[in-house]
Amino acid sequence: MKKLVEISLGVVTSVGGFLEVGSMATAAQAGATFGFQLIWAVVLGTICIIFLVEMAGRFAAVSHHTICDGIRERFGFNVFVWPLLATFLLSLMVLSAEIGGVAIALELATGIGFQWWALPVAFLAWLLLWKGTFGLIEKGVSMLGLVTLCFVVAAVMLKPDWTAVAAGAVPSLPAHDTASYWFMSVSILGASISPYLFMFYSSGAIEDQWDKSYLGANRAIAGLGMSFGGTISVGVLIVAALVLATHGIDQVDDYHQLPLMLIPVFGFWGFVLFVASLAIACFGATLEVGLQQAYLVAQGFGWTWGEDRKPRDNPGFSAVYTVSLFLAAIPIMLGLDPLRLTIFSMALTAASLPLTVVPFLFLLNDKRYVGEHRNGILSNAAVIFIIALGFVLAVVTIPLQIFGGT
Amino acid sequence: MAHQTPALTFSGRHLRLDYLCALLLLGVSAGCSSSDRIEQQSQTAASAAQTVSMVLDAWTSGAAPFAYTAGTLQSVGKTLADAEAQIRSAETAEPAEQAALATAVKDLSVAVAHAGAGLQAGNRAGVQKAKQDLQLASRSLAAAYAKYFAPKP
Amino acid sequence: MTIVNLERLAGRRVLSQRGKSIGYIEEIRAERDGDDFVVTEFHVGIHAAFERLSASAIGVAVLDLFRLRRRDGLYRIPWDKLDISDPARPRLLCPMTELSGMKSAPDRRE
Amino acid sequence: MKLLRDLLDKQVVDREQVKIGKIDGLVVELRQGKPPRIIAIELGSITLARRLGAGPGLWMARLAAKLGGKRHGEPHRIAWHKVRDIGTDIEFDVDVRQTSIFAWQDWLRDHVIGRIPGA
Repeated sequence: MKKLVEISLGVVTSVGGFLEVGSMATAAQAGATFGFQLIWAVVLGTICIIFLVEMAGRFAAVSHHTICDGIRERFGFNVFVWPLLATFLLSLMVLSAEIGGVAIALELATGIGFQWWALPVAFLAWLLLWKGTFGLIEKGVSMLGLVTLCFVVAAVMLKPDWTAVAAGAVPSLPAHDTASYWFMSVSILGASISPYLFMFYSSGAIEDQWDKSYLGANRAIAGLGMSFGGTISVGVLIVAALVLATHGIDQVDDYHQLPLMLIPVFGFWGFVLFVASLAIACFGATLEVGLQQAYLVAQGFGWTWGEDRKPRDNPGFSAVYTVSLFLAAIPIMLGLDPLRLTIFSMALTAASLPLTVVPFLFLLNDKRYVGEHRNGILSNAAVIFIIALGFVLAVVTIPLQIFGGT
Repeated sequence: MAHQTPALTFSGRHLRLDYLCALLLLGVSAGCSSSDRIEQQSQTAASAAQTVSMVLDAWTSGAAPFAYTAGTLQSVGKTLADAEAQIRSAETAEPAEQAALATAVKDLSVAVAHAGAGLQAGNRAGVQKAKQDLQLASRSLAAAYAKYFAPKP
Repeated sequence: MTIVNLERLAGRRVLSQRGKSIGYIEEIRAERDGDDFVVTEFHVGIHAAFERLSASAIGVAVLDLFRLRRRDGLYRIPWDKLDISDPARPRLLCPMTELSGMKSAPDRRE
Repeated sequence: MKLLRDLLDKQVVDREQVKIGKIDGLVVELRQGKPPRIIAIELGSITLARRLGAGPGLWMARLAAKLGGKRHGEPHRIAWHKVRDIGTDIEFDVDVRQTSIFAWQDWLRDHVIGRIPGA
């Protein structure tokens, strides 16, 4: 029974981690411009992240080391320095985007420009990290995150043609706007397969003191939680396709367009639900990405770390998230459009995948870390597939970023 | 003389790389021609107009709060002004069609501005009127767009 | 007393007495000697086409994964046959002819 | 034991199991006619920077000396005979509070973090 509670909590938590400004924005754009045609990207991204999260959790539960520890220890500092730098800088961008997401929600709710909200949001997030415990952050915020289920409800209420939805789960070539089609699929993949997600998950497993008895729970949480999150993303995409596209809005490049998705379904409450979903999902992600920055640095250099300790007991650790949060608030404060930043950083995330995913192949096959719980053929095939995908995306993204994008 | 050959091949390889880069750039800039820009901006303008129409409907039925509605109108107004400027500045072989597109987008801007003013004054009738203007302008934008991209004899 | 930082040897190219490259340092073995730990041998990888890859830990891992390390892909050089006083330029202290006796298959067990 | 695989870059903990860093460097003493003997491990940014190259190493050493005084211009060393246990983590029989390894963390606590309310 206790395990069951644990699993359901874990599932809820992973939903909170999965759905953030990136998956919402990319799914909304894709639905508006291409209807159901890009559902396959969400499905593919979700399957990939299920595998990576399961491995990250298994690695932590068996070896009591995080993925980050593993990369540094197994490959040495000279290799580690590249994923460290790439992940740190990219996460800083994602953190900005998430803070921007909360700021947009607050602007929509109050009419006060989003720039003004960046610093208060960063401060509130910092305060929670400063005073809160891991359990509070992990569970509290993600429980609230269940509000995002309203997208799934809306999608069902709109009575989509389910055969067309299923057809969208199969990749197909676009009839128009080829460059933007591929750019969007890359952004969706980047939004689903985020390094911060599996790195945070493995740190969380250590914070929650997982051991081998959690291997089953880990599998259930990874599978159910990520599918759950993916389902909500598909929900956003369906709603965007059925509401925005049918009203003639096929270009989503202004965040003011987003609340319109839910208004025809729920009326005024649709507006409220959208604002609440955006604010909560992005705020949860702000906390997680901010904390992951501190985990990354502390684990990479071998300092003490842990969200449950008092800041004065690990000054280095708390200094990293403090500095990260405030640095990330600056671009939004200066008025950088959060929606653009989001799409841009998601595409870059996809391109950075090989750096963080290649080590999985070795860490999860290393008996000294995972013993008999090594990867099977299926998991290894999945990792190799994700690496290959990452390389293709890296090659495709950069030119698309410059010429084809939004 | 003989010992210079390797250096020459080396620089030759560089030269070829340069060509490749130049070709790539050329191809890309050809792909991003001004006709593409006009197409893109027209689509953006059309979407923006539909956004305004939707948000005004929501406001009228009490589903969208005032601040949000006003913010959207303002933001869309900027988008439309930008789209108009880009369409006007693009170089094209069909100046008449281009001008028609730009005028339609301009009309959209004016309608959105009227809607904004009506909204600020709480003048529902004014907002309703502006919405009708918006729909008219949308239709002329669609017509101009079709004409611009119609196969030429 | 000469002191050397071993981490600086990782991935270094090893040169023969005549300045010819013979491979890259992949591993350093140590053994217990009373209360001390002493260095016993250096593993120098030789991989022909993929040689440069073995200069990093991840490179070796990739080579192993695809079984691209040759069976005779390693020199095990005893501690007294390698001059490491300048870790940026490790040099072989014996003639190349002695090298063939130090050849062995790479460790794939672990 | 394989030094690069099993020792270098592994987590170091002190006798209280406090994580104090990763093994950033391994110091050996070269002896006449006898095999090189491990005498210490090194921790800290200077050693790490040296691994990236001579330039970064020099730069980092200068920076550290400037910020922390001469004492910090050299990498931190822990004598090898203090080693207690070699597993996935390497345990040393030291108390990190008696060393200067966390001097910068202490400085951070005393001058910045500790001054923020609620720390």
